[in-house]
Order: sequence, then C-alpha cells, then structure tokens
Amino acid sequence: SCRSTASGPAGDPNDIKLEVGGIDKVIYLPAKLTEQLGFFKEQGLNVTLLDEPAGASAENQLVAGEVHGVVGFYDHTIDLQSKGKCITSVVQLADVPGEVEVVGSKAAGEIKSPADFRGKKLGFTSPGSSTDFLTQYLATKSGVGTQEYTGVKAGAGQTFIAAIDNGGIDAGMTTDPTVAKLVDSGKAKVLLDMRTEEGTNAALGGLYPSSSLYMDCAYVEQHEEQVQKLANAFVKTLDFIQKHSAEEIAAAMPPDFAGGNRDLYLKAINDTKGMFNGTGKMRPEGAKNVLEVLARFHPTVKDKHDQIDLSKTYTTKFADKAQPR
Amino acid sequence: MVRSAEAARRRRRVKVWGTRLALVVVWLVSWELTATYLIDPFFYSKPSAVGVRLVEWFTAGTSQGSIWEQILVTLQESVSGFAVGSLAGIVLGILLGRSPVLSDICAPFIKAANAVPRIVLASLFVIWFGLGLTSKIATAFILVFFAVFFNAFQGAREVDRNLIDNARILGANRLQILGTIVVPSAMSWILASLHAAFGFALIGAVVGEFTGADKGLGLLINRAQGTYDAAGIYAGMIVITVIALAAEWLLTALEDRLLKWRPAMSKTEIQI
Amino acid sequence: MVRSAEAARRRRRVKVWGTRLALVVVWLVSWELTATYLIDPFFYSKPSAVGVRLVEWFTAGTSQGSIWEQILVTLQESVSGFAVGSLAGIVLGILLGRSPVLSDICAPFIKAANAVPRIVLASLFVIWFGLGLTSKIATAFILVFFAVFFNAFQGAREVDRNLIDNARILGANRLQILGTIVVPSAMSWILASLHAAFGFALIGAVVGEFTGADKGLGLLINRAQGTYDAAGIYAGMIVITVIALAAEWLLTALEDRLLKWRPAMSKTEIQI
Amino acid sequence: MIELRNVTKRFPSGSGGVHTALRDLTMAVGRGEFVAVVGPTGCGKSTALSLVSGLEPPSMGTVSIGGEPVTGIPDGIGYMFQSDAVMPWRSVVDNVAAGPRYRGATRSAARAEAREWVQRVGLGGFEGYYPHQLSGGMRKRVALAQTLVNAPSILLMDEPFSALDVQTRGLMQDELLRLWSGTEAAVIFVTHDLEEAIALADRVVVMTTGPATVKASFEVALERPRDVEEVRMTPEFLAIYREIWQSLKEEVEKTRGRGVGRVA
Amino acid sequence: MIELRNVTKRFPSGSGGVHTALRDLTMAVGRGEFVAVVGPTGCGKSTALSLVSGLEPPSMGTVSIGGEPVTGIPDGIGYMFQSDAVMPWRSVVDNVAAGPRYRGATRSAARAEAREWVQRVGLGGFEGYYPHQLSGGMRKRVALAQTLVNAPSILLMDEPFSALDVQTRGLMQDELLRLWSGTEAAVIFVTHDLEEAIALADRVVVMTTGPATVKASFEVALERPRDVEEVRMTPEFLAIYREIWQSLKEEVEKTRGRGVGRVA
Ligand SMILES: Nc1ncnc2c1ncn2[C@@H]1O[C@H](COP(=O)(O)OP(=O)(O)OP(=O)(O)O)[C@@H](O)[C@H]1O
Ligand SMILES: Nc1ncnc2c1ncn2[C@@H]1O[C@H](COP(=O)(O)OP(=O)(O)OP(=O)(O)O)[C@@H](O)[C@H]1O
Ligand SMILES: [Mg+2]
Ligand SMILES: [Mg+2]
Repeated sequence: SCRSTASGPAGDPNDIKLEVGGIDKVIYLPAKLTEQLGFFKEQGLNVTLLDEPAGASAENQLVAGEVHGVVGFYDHTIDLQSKGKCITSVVQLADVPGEVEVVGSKAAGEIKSPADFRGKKLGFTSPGSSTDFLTQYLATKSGVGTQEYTGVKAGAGQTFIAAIDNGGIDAGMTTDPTVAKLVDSGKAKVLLDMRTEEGTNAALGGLYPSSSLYMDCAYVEQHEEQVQKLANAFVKTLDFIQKHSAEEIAAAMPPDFAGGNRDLYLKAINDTKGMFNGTGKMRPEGAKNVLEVLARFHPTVKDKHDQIDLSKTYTTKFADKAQPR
Repeated sequence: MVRSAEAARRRRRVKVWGTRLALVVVWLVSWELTATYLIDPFFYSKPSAVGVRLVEWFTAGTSQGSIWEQILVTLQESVSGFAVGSLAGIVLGILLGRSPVLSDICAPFIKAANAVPRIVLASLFVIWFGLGLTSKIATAFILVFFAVFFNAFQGAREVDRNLIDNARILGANRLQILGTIVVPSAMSWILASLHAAFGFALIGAVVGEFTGADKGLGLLINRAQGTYDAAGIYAGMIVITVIALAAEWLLTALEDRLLKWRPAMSKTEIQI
Repeated sequence: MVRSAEAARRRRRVKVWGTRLALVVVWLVSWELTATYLIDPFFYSKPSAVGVRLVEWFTAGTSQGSIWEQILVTLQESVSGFAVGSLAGIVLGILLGRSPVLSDICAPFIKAANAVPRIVLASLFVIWFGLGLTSKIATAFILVFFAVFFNAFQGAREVDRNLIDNARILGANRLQILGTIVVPSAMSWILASLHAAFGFALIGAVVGEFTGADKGLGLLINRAQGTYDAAGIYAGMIVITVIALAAEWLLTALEDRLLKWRPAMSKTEIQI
Repeated sequence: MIELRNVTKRFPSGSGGVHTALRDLTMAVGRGEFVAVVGPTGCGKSTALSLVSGLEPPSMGTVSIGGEPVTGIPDGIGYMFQSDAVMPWRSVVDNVAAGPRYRGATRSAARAEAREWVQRVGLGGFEGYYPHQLSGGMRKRVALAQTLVNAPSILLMDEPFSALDVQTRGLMQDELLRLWSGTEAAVIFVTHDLEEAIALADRVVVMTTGPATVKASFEVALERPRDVEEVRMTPEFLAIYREIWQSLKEEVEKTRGRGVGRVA
Repeated sequence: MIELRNVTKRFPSGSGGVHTALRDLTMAVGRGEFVAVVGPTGCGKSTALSLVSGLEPPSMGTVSIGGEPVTGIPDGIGYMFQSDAVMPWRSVVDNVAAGPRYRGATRSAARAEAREWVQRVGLGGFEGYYPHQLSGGMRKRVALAQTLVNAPSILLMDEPFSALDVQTRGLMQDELLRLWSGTEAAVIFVTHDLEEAIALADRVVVMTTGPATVKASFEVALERPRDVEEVRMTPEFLAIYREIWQSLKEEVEKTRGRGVGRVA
C-alpha cells in the first residue's frame, strides 16, 4: 500500500493520531497527562492516543502515514535518517534518557561500575533499542568490549523484574516504574541513574535527549498550525509537571495507571519527574551526543555517520513559540 | 426406557457439572492460599484481587472506557477474522485436498507460510493495513486460516472413495460431489479444527492489539502488564476465556445439529 | 506397466517442481520490481537486499554471533517443544477422546486454556521459568499441544465402532485396543495436525525469544525490527521458513511410512 | 451396447509386484440384454464391472459403450456396488433422492420419487432412518432403490441380493424384471447364486478363476415374462442349471488351494 | 450354555421415537449345540447376536452364558460380524494374527498360526495383501479366519458365507463342521440360506418378522458327520426343508408391504 507518507492520515486536520511507545511508561507520561488535563481540547485538537508497546513499529506506522506523530525516543530520528526517512522532533520532552542501570542485589557486590560488566549478563528492553546502545556505550567507555558481556533481551516490567529476581540477568537498564519497584522491594540497587542531568553527565559524559514528540518532516512543513497547537499543549504539560508534585500529577492520571499500587507509582513519578525539561526545547549538544553514541554501535548509522544532518532531526521552532506566559 | 434414559442423562449432567465446579473451587482456593502464604502475589496475583479487578471493570469501567466497549472491539475483530479465516481455510483446504496436482504445487508454499511467526506478521500487517480493524482481523485471519486449512485439506483427502464413486455413478457433477459428499465427509474434520480456531481468532485479535491499538481487551492486558497489575492481567485473561467458552458453546450446538446423523456412543462402548 | 508408471511419475515430478520454481521466480522478480519502482523498500525491502543480508549472515555472522548458533538455539527450543507438546497432545487427546466422562469434565478447561493469548502466556512463562530455554520450550509446547490435542481427541472419537467391537471380541484389552485400533485409526488425524504443529513450535520459540532471550532467530528478527532493517526481518523469516520446510519433509517421509497401507489415489479419481 | 475387447487389468499387488485381475477378457452385452456373470470368488467379476462403469481404466484392451470408448462415467449408467456405499449422513429417503437431485430434479419431486422407491423395495416406514439404524439387508435395498430410481439404460449389479432372505430376494427379483422388461436397458448382473442367474438372465457368462476371462457363455432360452419362483421348477431350467453348474464347478475347483504365486 | 430370557431390545428410531427390534425373545443354546437362525431381513437376527456377544445390553430381560448374566464380553466368544470389520492398516496375515496376539501369543507364534488359517480359508499367497486389495468374498474369509483362529467356545456367525460362490461356500461349511465337531462349542449361525441352515445345524430357529421373537424351532435329525453336499440330496433333508420353509414363508410374507408404523 502506498499511502502518502507526507501528510499523515486523511481527514480533518485537527483530528490527530499520536502513537506512544508504551503509554504507561513514566518517561512518556506527558502524552497521557496532556490528554487528561484537557490541553489538546483547549487547543482545538482532537487527539487519539494509540499504544504501541511492542517495540519499534511505532515509527514504521509514522513513516507509513498511519499516525501523525509518535511519542518516543529521539534517537530514532537519527536512525531513520540513516535509512533515508526524514523525521523530526518537534517537542523535546527530556534531555536525559530517564533510564537507570540497576544491579540485582545478588550481583551488587561484584558490579560497582560499568568496568565490572565483563562476563556478566546485562539486560536491555529490546535489541536495537536505546537501552541496548546505551549499555554498549557504557561498557565500551569503561573498556569492556561488546563481545565481553552477554546482552539479554529482558523486556520491561514484570519480565525484567523476574529476570533480575531469578538471575536471568545480573544487571540491566530500564525505566520507571520498574526501577521503583525493584529498588522498593530490595531486589536491586541503582548503579547509574540517568534520570537527572548530573547522573547522565556522570554516566555518559554528556546529555542524551530521549522522550520527544516527533513527526514526519513533510507533515511538519505542511501543517505548521497543528504542530504548533500540539507543541503548545505539550509545553503546557511540561510546565505543569515542573510546577506540581508527584501526588498532583498522579491524581491527574487515570487510576489504573497506578496498577493497584499507588505509593509505588508516586515514587516512580517522583524519581522520574526530574528528567522532563520544562521547555520542550532540544539542547544541541545533547543531539550531538546521541549521534556520538549511535555512530559507534548502530549498524547503519555507523556507516553513514558523516552524512547525518542533525539539524533535520529536531526543531525548536515550535517550542520556542509555545513557551507559556 | 425413554424416561429412565432421561433420568440417567440428568444424573450424569449433575455429576459432570459438580466435578467441574469442584475443580474450579479447588483451583481457586489453592491459588488464593499459595499466593497469600507461599508465592509472591506481585507476579501471580490472587483470585480475590482478580475478582476485585473484574468487579471494578464491570462497574466503574476501565481507563480505556467501558469494559463492554473493549469486549465489543475485540469480539468484532476476532469474529470477523474467524469468519473469513475459516471460510478461506475450508474452501482452499477442500480444493487442494481434492486436487493432487494443485496441492503438490501449492503445499510447500502454504507450509512455508504457516511457519512465519505471527507476531512478525502482526507488525507487517499494521504496516500493510494500517492501525484500524483490518490489521487485527488479518492477524486473526492468518491464525484461523492455517488451523482450519490443514484439517479441511486432510478431511477432503480422507473421503471414502466408494462414496465418491457412487455419487459419480448417480450422476453428480464435480460441484455436487463437493457439496454432497466431500463437505459432509470432511465436516467432522472441519468442526474439530473450528474448536481450536475461535480461540486462535481471539489470540490473533489480542496479538494485533498488542502491536498497536487504542481499544480492546489486548490493550487492557497490555496496560496491566505495563503497570505491574498482575490482577489485571489475569482478569483480562478470564474475560477472554469466558468469551471463548461462549463461542465454544455455540459451536457445539452447531456441531450437534450438523452431525445429528451419527450414532450416539453406546453405553457399553469401551471407555479407556 | 511398472516401467511406464515410473516414467509418468517422473514426468509429473518434473512438472510440479517446474511450476513451483516458476512461481518462486515470478514472485521474487515482481517483488524486486515493485520494490524498486512502486513501493517503499523501507517497509518491504527487496529480494536483492534480503539476499545480501543472508549472505552476510552466513559468511560474516550476525551481531549476536554465528548464524548457525542462532539457528541451533531456535531449533533446540522448537524441537523440544514440538516433541513434548505433540506427545502430550496425542496422549491426552486420545485418552479424553475415548473417555466421555473425562472429556465432559475436562473439555471446558482445555478449551478455556486454548483461548489464553500466547503472548501473554509467553511473558508469564518468562516470569515462571526464567529467561532460559525452558520458557521458550513452554511457549512452543503450548502452541503445539493444542493443535495436536484437538485432532487427536476428535480422531479418537471417530474410530469405527465396528473395529473396536471386533477387537474386543478377539480378546483385546483396553490398552491393546488403544494401540492396535484407536491409534492407527487416529493416525491420519494426528499426522494432519503435526503438519501444522512444527510451524507452531517454531513460532512458539520465536515468540518466546521476543519476550526475552540472549540468542536465537527470534531475537535476530527483533533486532532487525528495532533498527528498521526490513531486509533483516525478511531474511530471518526466510531462514525460519526453510527450517520449517525441512521439518515438513521429514514429517512427510514419516507419514508415507506410517500410512503405506492406504490405497493410492487412482488416476481416474475425481479431481476438483 | 457394452463391449470389452481383450481387456487386461493389473493392480499393484501386496508384495510390491503386479497382480493381474483380468486377462484378455472379451465380452459383449447387447441393448436390452440381461447377462448374469458367475465365477469363483475373487476371480475378477467386480473388477470387470468397474471397467465398464468407467471408474477404473483397463491396463490393456478397450472398453466401449454404444461404440464409443469409455473414458469417463458413461451416460445412463447405474451401478450397485458390492459393498455399502450409502451416505451415512442422509436418511433413507434422501439417499434415494440423491440421483434425481444430481440430475436436476427439484427437492420435492426427487423426494416424492424417492418415497415411491422406498416403498417398492419394502422399506416403507423407514424413510427417516439413517443407514446406521438399518440392518444389512435394509441397507442393500436402499442402494438398490438409489440405483433404480435413475432408470439407467445400462445396469451393473454386483451381488445385489446376497444379504436378503429368500422371499424378499424373490420379490426384488420380480420387481427388477418387471422394471427392466419395459426398457431397452443392458444389464450385467453378478451373483453367486446360479439359480438366480438363470432365473433372471438371457445369458449366463461363466468366468475362469483369476485372472478372469470368459470361460463359457450359456443362452437361457426360457420364455419371458418369467415368474422367478415358478420358472425354477421347469425341466428346461434344471437342464440349463446342470450344464452351467458343470462348467462352473471345474473353475471353482481349480481355485481351491491355489496360491497367488503365479497369478501375476 | 447360552440363554436369552424374555429379552426385549429397543433403539431410538429415525423419527425420534423408539424402535423395538426384539420383543420378549426367549431362546437357549446348549453346549456343543449348533443352532441356525433364519428369519426375514431386518427382523432382528443381528441384534440378537450382539446381545449374546455382550456388545449391546438388552433393554429388558436377561442374557446369560453358562448361568452367568452377560455384562462384558464373555470369555471364549467368537463373533463374525455381518459387515466388514477387518483392520484396513494390517495385511491379511496380521489381521488373522490379531486374536492370538491379543491373547498373549508371541509375534512369530501368532503369525505362524495365522498363516495356517489363511491357507485354510483359501487365501494362500494373499498373506501380504491389505484389505482394500481384496475382493468382497476374500475379505469375508479373512474375517472368518480371524474368528476361528481363536478357537472360540461360543461362536456367533452372521451370514458368514453369503459373499462366497457355491463351491467355496461348500468348502468353508465343511471346514467349519470339521473344526466344530471336535469341540464343545455352542454355535449360533445366522443365514438366509435355508439349505445351509439345515445342512449345518442341529436345530433351526425361525424368527418372526420384527420385532422378532422365536416363531418355531426345528430339530434337524440328520446324522453327523455330514458331508454338506451329499446331505442335501437325502429325503430327510427335503422333508425338513419343506416344513421349515412353510413356517418361514408365512413370516416373510407378513413383512411384505409392512411399514414401521406399529413396530414400536
Ligand atoms: N486395488 C487392488 N489392488 C490389488 N489387487 C486387487 C485390487 N482390487 C482387486 N484386486 C484383486 O483382483 C482380484 C479380483 O478382485 P474382484 O474384486 O474383481 O473379485 P470378484 O470376482 O468380485 O470376487 P468376489 O466374488 O469375492 O466379490 C482379487 O484377487 C483381488 O485381490
Ligand atoms: N442402532 C439402531 N437404531 C435404530 N434401529 C436399529 C438399530 N440397529 C438395528 N435397528 C433396527 O432393528 C431391526 C433389526 O435389525 P437387525 O440388524 O438385527 O436385522 P437382521 O435380522 O440382522 O437383518 P438382516 O438380515 O437384513 O441383516 C431393523 O429394523 C433395524 O432398523
Ligand atoms: Mg466382487
Ligand atoms: Mg443382520
């Protein structure tokens, strides 16, 4: 099927479909929160949020023109550019990955830093995902080759917890609320916390912009009005997150996102809240750093490193205009 | 005789339902007890929690809206996939089963297609058919199709040659042989596959929803997975199971109608 | 007569293989052409790119190590799941098929279990059995089991009552009836289900690997998905398909041996 | 009308070789002729019928009907198999109605015709029964009605009456003759009952032990219409009987103790 | 030895009601006695055998063997069904070897015994054939060998020879008598051939038209050992024949044109 990839699905331009790469993950919380707070409606937009938990096919659907935008990790825009697709981040929600490298309590004695990764089983959520590349980056930065440890797909959520629990992995990278649950139950300890700027700088030696709203370049060009409205809504939510406590945020979310354990959910929001930048703007040094990481490990980006034009992968134009008064 | 047979049947039904009920109760109680005292309910939940979640869903609704809406969406996807898939499976299975040349040529392709992992297919379908109903129906279709196809195929090959010969002699053309001999003969094969197939259709719909959706029971379960809500996972599975059993009940009624010409199993027939 | 029959068979084989080959070529060429001129190879890749990827895998290896290692891991998972699953399916299917009381009691549970979505189960299995081989075998098992069970069950019920009665009269005990009458009668049912089942075992292994693994073809495909490598996805599917066809070939050889007592289809038998 | 010329039929045998069921069989049946075929069990009678019906092709030689070589199922043929071939999922009346339905009759017309035939073969009242609810002889009569309802112009019958008691058999024989006499149908009737063969047929063909060819052919010069029960008592009948019996006896005795060894 | 007392057997009928196949049937067969049963087709002969074999339970009344009521399959029983029941996936010799194998013989012993029986029923050379490669009469003989190889002490036979030509049938009858004469076996032999019934049996039981009861029972006072072909020509034979035929004829005539209407 040769859907026009430029303009997204047909219909009323204010009917917008956004796909979220795991709507219940705290790192993508702004999407649902915006809807809950009514900011989309406020802008005159009729937004449908779709959930795409299984991995990278959200971007496929964006490229295929099935959805208008995706709330996902910024690094996909670079990956897709290496395959000749122009996708651009219009609202950058966070400058740090929001990921945490946790160590199972059994292995906690042996693994004190990434230098101890040698010979260990390290979990990531999915092969080819940011957690995969970041793990490789952390290892090689500390002098451990990617062949010297075993990378294990451990998924997210319960399977990840079970994997830590029964020794399927020694350490692994994941996000909240998995981290909160693991730490809370004493099954694991935080090794590297990339939910804050300091932590990220310490771990990676720079920023690693992550959660973002990205859209097809052509669509952005043709529908500046709608994109601006979306940016307005998201930036307003980011501002809301900055100005409210975890309790207040959680209260605005649908009750079942807490999964029956409200305290844990609060802790997760509280711990992760700091990753959101409040402005929706990309910091250029962060983008460069992402390219740096991908260029070393990503099979296609590796080869096309020099051809990547970072300026096409994000824009601050809309966020600039959207700053709440 | 009629009356006493009736009574015997009633007695047997009571026994069967009693045993079933007892099994369910034993299972629930032991689950509740182990989850309370032995294992971690974080992973395994427990019946009481699942019950609470179910009540909540049916009274207060879910975060995606009314539970009935989710059921309806999933049902719509799986019923369509089931209908189209089983029809295609029956038709193609019988055609290929009756045509050795065609089956020799096509068989390897169909067998190859059958080995393609459905979750990979599900994400391809989303690309091909979009995020709407169609991609879920396609996933359900593909699961149902193969289950039915292989049985219809073999069923069509197992037809008693005498019966076909007799029909030919009596003046039946190919279409009539198909309709009056091959299809009735293969019916028990087809029906056997349909029993498994509706379950597959549900699975297909759920897999499709996992790949990308905004409504449906699959998404509900997925949400529960994402939020460590073991009770929610099990509650979703129970809802799906109940749907499957309802469909099964309908199917059995259909089967009884279609196969009413069969001799009933005799009382003294050997039971092993 | 023997010689001319032989020649006819050879001629037919040439024809069948020729047609198959022609179909494959037509398919590949049209894929290559449309992917070059009409559709977006980002989604659909193209045969040449897939070929390049395959060559790369088999010469330079994959990012997860040698391709043979991945194949071996997946094969190990699916063969174990297939063996255990089909055995369990056959045994339970035949037992329940021959025992109306047992089947009345158990049927709803089995049918309910059949409707539980396998991807949900796959993640439950990872939780229960860990990330190792066992959870993938369990997923393969569950897929194979139901496919085989329903057929073995129905096959056991379809056994000609006359044959059982005759065996009883001749002095067979229950076990002997099972072995000499029920199993041979149900054999064509069971074999029909086994054709679909190995494909299911492969799918189970792949689904299991999608849920969590450190090796295997499923992970390879998953990685390709994660890096938008359409060629890699299709290459992985092709490898799996070839494995399935090899297994199928073995299975057909087994079937020919087991069912050699059957009349061959006659030349004038109606083909529809 | 029906002509088999130098027909040979071979089957793959149990041990992987070939088994010759018919060898060099030549035989013709004219329009309106009633031919009975007798021969030792397993000699190849059923095989011969299946060649005429077009269900099996000959290995060598030609089978033709009305001058045309047989390729498919010839028009106007009726063939009552030796083994049960009624549809288990259809009631008696629907089984009998199958032929007319196949040939384009409406459902109700076919049913009406079928009902009449069910009566005629003595199964009135059993219309709604399924085959598994019938006795062996009753199933045979269903097959008989199924065949005759089509009013075939070539009628092949393979031991149609062997499962019936003497009296019912007599009734069926009379009925068969009554129906046939009005038509130009050619009949090949296989039986083990020599009396039956003589009472019914214009000509009795004796087959040799397998591989079968025609051993001898005897004209039955009894007057028609015949009453099957009465004709048995006539001296002509007994004379023919003795003659054919001699011929048949030789063949059957040859079969005794013979192995399949040199049959191929 | 075998005793049926006031036995009634009902089946669910085609139209949802009940069909009475046997009504108030009382009959006994002593040890070493050979009883032939004749009766109109569809009257209930096969049903009666299935009750004795324990495959079907009576609706009313009792069936007992050696004084014991029949609940399962009685020991030492042999039952040759009216319809084909050979295993299609086994060759002739393996079909015949089934009984001994079930009863614990080793594979080779069973095969050896089976081979002998295959010879005895005239199928030497066909050991390796599968049932679908045999003619109707040959399949029947496989079933015969299968039954007799077990040397049953109670032998139930349902039209065992109806598919055989006269000569082969004679051979089989002689063989049956030879085997039986040495034993104390009780035999119930259902046939439509009254001559066969008289030639073989000690007693011929005539059944009424369905629902069947015993209409009459005739002692056959012919000397044993009998040569089946010769005994037919004796005047005693003809006398008994006429007597039984009268009785049977009445019954069969009643069947004519009767519906199932008041059978229940
Ligand atoms: N499909 C087959 N494969 C091998 N042999 C066969 C096949 N069909 C028939 N035969 C052989 O051909 C011979 C003749 O068989 P046919 O059925 O024609 O005999 P028949 O004269 O009808 O015997 P009967 O009187 O017992 O019915 C038999 O020896 C049989 O074994
Ligand atoms: N399972 C059944 N359901 C209903 N009716 C049955 C069933 N089995 C037998 N009958 C009926 O019982 C009657 C007697 O059948 P049975 O087979 O005993 O006759 P038979 O004397 O052996 O006849 P034949 O000489 O034709 O073999 C028949 O009218 C038949 O319709
Ligand atoms: Mg024959
Ligand atoms: Mg009978």
